Amino acid sequence: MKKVGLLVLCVLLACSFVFANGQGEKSSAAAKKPLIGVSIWSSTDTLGSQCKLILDAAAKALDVDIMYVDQGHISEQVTASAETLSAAGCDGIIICNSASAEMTSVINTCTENKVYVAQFFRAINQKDNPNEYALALKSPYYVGTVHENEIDNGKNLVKILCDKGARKIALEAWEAGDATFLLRWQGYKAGIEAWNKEHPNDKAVLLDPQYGGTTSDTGRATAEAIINANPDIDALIVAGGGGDTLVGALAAIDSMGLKGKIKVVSTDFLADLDKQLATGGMAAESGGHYCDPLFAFMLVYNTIKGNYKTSTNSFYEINFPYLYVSSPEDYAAYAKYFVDDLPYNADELREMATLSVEDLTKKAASLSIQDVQSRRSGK
Amino acid sequence: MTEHTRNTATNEMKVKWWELPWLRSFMPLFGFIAIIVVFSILTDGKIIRPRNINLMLSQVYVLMIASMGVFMIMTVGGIDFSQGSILGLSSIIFCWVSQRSIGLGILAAVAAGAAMGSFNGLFHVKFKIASFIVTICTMYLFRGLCKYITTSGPVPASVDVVALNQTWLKVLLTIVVLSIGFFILHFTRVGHDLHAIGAGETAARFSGCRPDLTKFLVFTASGAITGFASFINVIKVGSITGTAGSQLETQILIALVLGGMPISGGAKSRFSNIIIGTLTYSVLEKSLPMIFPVSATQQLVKGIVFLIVVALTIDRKSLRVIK
Amino acid sequence: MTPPRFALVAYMNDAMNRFQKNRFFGLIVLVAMAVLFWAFFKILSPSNFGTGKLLVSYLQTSIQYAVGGCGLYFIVVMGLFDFSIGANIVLSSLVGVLLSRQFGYWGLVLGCLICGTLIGAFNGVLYSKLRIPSMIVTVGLMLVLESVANYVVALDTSGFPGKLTSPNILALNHAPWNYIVAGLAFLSVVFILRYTKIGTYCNAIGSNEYVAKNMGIDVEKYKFIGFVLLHFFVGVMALLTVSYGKGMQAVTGMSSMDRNFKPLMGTFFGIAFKKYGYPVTAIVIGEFIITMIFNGLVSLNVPTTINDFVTGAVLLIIVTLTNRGRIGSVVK
Amino acid sequence: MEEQFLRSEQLNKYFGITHAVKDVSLGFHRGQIHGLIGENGSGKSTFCSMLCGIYSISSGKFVMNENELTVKSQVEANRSGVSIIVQEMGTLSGLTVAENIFLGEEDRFMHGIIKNTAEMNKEAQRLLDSYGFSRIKAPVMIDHYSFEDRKLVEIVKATYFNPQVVVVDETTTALSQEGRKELFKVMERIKAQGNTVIFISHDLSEVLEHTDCISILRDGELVVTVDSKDVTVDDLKRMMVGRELGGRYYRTDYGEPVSSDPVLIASHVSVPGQLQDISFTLHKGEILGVGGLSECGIHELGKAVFGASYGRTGSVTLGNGVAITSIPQAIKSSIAYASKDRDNESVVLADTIGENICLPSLDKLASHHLLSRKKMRSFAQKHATLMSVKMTGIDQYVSDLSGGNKQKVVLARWLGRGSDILVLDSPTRGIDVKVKADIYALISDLKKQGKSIIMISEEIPELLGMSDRILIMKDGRINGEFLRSQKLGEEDLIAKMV
Repeated sequence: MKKVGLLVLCVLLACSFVFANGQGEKSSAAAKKPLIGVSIWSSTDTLGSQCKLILDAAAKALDVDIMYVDQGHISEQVTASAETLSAAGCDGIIICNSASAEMTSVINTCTENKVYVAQFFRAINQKDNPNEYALALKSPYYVGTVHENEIDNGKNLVKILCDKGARKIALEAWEAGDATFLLRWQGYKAGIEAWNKEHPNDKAVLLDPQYGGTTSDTGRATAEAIINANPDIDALIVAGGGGDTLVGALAAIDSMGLKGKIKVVSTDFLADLDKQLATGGMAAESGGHYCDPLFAFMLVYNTIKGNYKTSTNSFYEINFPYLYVSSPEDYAAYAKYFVDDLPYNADELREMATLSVEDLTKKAASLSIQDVQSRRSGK
Repeated sequence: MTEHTRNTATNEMKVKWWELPWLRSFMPLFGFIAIIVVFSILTDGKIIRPRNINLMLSQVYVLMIASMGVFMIMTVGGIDFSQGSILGLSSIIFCWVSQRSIGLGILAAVAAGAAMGSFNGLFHVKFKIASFIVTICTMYLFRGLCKYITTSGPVPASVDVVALNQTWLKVLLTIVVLSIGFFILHFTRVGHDLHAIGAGETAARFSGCRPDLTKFLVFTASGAITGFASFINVIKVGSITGTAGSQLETQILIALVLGGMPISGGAKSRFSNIIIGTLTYSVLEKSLPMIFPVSATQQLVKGIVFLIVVALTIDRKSLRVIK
Repeated sequence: MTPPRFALVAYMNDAMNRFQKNRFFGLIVLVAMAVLFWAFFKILSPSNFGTGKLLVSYLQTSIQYAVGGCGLYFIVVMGLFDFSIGANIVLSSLVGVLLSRQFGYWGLVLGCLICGTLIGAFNGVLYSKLRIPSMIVTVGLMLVLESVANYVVALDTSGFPGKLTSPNILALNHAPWNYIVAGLAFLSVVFILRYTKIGTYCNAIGSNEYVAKNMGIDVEKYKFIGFVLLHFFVGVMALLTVSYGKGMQAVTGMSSMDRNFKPLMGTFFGIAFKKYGYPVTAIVIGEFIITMIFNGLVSLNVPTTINDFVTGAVLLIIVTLTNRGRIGSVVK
Repeated sequence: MEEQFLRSEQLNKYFGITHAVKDVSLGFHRGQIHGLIGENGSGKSTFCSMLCGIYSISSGKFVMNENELTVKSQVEANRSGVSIIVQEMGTLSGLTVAENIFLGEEDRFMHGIIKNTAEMNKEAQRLLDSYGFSRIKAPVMIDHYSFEDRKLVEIVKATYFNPQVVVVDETTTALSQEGRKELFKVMERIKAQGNTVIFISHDLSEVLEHTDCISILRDGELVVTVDSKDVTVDDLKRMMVGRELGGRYYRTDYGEPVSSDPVLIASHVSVPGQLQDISFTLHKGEILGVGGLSECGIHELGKAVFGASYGRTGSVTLGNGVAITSIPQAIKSSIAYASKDRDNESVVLADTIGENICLPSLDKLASHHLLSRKKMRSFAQKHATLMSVKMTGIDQYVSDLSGGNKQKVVLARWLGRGSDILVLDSPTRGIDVKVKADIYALISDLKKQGKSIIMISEEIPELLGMSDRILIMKDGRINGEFLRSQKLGEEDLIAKMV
């Protein structure tokens, strides 16, 4: 009886081992190759899987071993992931934490175990978290951070909306208290203020955020609730959440027949964005930031290689630009170079690995659809 | 009918060699050792490298301490799904109070935990609602508070808290808590009451135990213990977001079961279940990523290993009806 | 010796005793609760809550969870539980989405339902063969299924992993089709509970497993059937959920657990009102109430973060008022 | 008179060592109501349980219509035309009345997989009406009906398919007057249909009035079968008793004075639905027997004294005036209680002998709240051996022990506690002669040590043999009090019970 069941299980286990060795054979010969660990909220959702794509490409190009730990942005699991990766013998870690305070533990762990660490999508704010900031400066193993200027991003999106005539703007976020969201929120508010200063007799309002989680069905439920409660909104900002929240929100607007009436902007690129833009489902979108971890990866890689020096009184900070897409044409181009293909091919990645920090920073700043276009057309 | 139940019970009592009690009680240990061995081989020794021991154990402290509370609850035959939320909420309390004084913070956290635990206990005991249902409701209740409080951003703890994030301290605290627990469960009547109540509540009542009171206190105590664990959680994390402590309850359940804890509680539950279980769990947790670079695979293996270990080590004799 | 109770509870008590033989008593209570919550929020925010149109949209949101709740009823009534339904929702809907790329509607519908049912059978077999308590075995299976879902989504070569993109298979995400599917599901649950042995036997097993055995009921078999049914309806729920949200993402790290509890709440309603003979109605109304609370809070512009709190509280109160053990009875 | 269509041949049943039914060969005729009487434990219920496949047969067989009757479960019994209305609750909550009636028999309403519930309800209602229970509605959940109505539903369930034999086992004790009337109507109907009712009851006049013939069992043996019209209640009583008191192991002393200082006073004790205004006094060194029929409240009396009843009113106080309100306090005041329901209320089945023995004494074993394993083990070992419990060791689980040894564990724990007032409910129930003797010896021994004992028992000889004073209860009240004397006979007690 129960032996049958056991047998089934054992077979399953065997399979999974075989399967794992299928794509795990790199780790078997981990002797000389550097090993870089990625601590990410999820390597499977829309944004996460894109990050994984580009990182895997880079790892392949530079012949580096790479391993992932999903921490779901749960604080204790974020800190634990750093320990797991150090224990696994990583030479460097790139991490996307949820709250800045976690970095204290992360940086300490890495310092103790002589593992280099860089943040992506996140930065420690000097004002809000002075201690963490100081620690980051002090630690020779904290390489640096790659992040977007979330506040500007927020401002821009609001500006786009207001220009398109939106005056009552609802806000749907994913998880309460998430560091990135809080920054973007500041941005939105700043944007509104700016607009109201310029147009005192034509003010715009921003509603308090509601939280739709990171799945599309909760995203839709929340969006519907928002619209039901405020039938008169003419714009909705979906702050992020990996893309699925946005998918849900659009579904809601769709099924309520408000497509085009409610302008939607967001900061996660949708797979079918072109359609949405064409049909007026989306007003504008910022994103393309899935290359952000790539630069964090490069920082850590070069530091391991010894090309970059880390010091006890500074760290590298790379600002990563958002790409803005507000028309199907834009998106067509974006899709060509960012969806169907990766913005950097193997050679470019290898070449990128040889750049100095300054050039790398420039490289990051210069990333844009046109930039890729030129590179491709150059060849 | 009673006659029937007894017959069926005795029919199940065919003693096979692997059903021998002394062997049974060691099964989880064997499981643990087996896992250690297998994974040391698979990770070519990474996990037993002295440098790593510290890292391997980094996650275990909170889990182990919190598990002790749930261990008591499960011994009396209950179950608690609100642990994660309790941890989250009392962590927040700690963060707030720690701004004033860390000592007070700890007390506050423990008090908060106790309050939440007693809330569970009250509904379970007074209104005779299955602990399973009560704690799922309170899981939502407390989690809701957590999220609400952290709406405008994570709750930071006082800056000196993170300085306490020392391994020796965590180890010390864990040992202290565990030994207190061990002491109480083994050298006072509490342990015996818990076993008796879990094994046969009515009979225990007729032997002078106070099942209702005891259960209530157990829930309260478990809450308080988790409240204390929140202190260790915070010194590790530094600030608390709405998701703090999520899934702790499931981790505890998995850990205890891996440790050989009979889900139906009773006399066969041993203190060692806590230690072996939590250790096994964190070894799994830590070593799988070393072998499998992809998180999905890690989890697949985790799930199957869990099922195999349980299927091999679980004591079916103690459960007449398998629910 | 009798445990002290709130006056309200005591009141509910004799109220029940008085009407208990009235077959519509339970229904009355349910509707009364719904109206109560509706009135509460309506008063607080008259303009933007609870108009007919909005109520419909609340219902639309709630039905998917209600379907899952109905499925869960089969298991919970027998005293078992299943943690893997969230994982099953993810996996089944991904399979459905994948197949829908080739076979359109057929792929989607059959994909979800068949996959769901197969998983149910798998759970059932493991449960009965390994003889591990359902609560434990399904936690393990939850881990397994979650990760399998990730492999499935990896097979999705189109640019839109796990998304329903082509607009011609989205009919299920709005009226009337979602209502039709859900309605069919409800009807079939009612049918199974009323017009087949299964319903009777599930209740019998839940009431007293030994008596049931003695009455010649093959307990093992019906537990297995229970699992299969549960996951069949979870398949339906997956179908509705993925259509509703136009997509599904594979997850890791037990995140699918969250999906277990929304349906479970409905099931609690069902169990609580079991003795009045129409659990399904109770489940549907229960889920509706929960959704209504959620929307009510938003309409009051309360951050939805408090939602979990309110839901938990309401649920606890309702459970407290409806199902309590007798004095001296042993409750685990 | 036509031949016996159902008979048992040399039927035997053993529970462990207990020989519950001894070579019973008994025949039943069609179209009769056949009474079956005897004291508690005389084997009548066991006999019927074997007939209905609830217990397995140790040796011998039942023959029905000239071919052997081999049934493993109640359903099979029903299929072969034998059904039983049991003492304890046989209906399942969470099901409708109709579902309860046809549980296990749904097939007759199945069309393919579809169960025609409407038809089922209609059929059920038809049956209920035909029995005259129209106030019970078939589609309603059984939970909504009182214990009594559920009993009636059970009657319908047991008889609607007009089985050839219906066993009515002590059902009347659970029913009110109207309920009984209904039941007797049903029995008459079955008889009229040419089928047979086996009617077990303690209410002799009731039996006499409603049966055609009566078989009397005593100590598992068939005494005689008589025609009801030829006998009187007194005859029956005589035939039920007429056994030499098993003097070989009871007390032999008579007329020894019992000290008059009270150790326990119960005054106006009532428990809703169980006890009504019970008052008595227990003296030092006294064995107070409490007797009556199973349902008459004697068992609740023990719980009430031990502070275990829910909703008890009135007072139970020690000689020194301390009032007993809760179990722990009762134990502190050195009261001990051994329940009739040994497995659920006396021993913690799923725990070890050692733990079981130490449990009530933990506070005594602890020195400033600290327990030492060694001390506990030696304590348990000591008392287990004192009671000569047959065991592999004190770590053995109680669930593996025989009834007698379980009882010894129970006594060991209380003697270990050093209790002065022992409430022993059916101390020798389901226990073999050997251990029985030990327990009686122990009881008299305790008496000599000046301990006071309340011995609740359904076995009259035991009461007569052991008690200094006997209280007989009926319907929750004390219905008679007897002092110890040789002249006292079973019939005197039975007269007060029924």
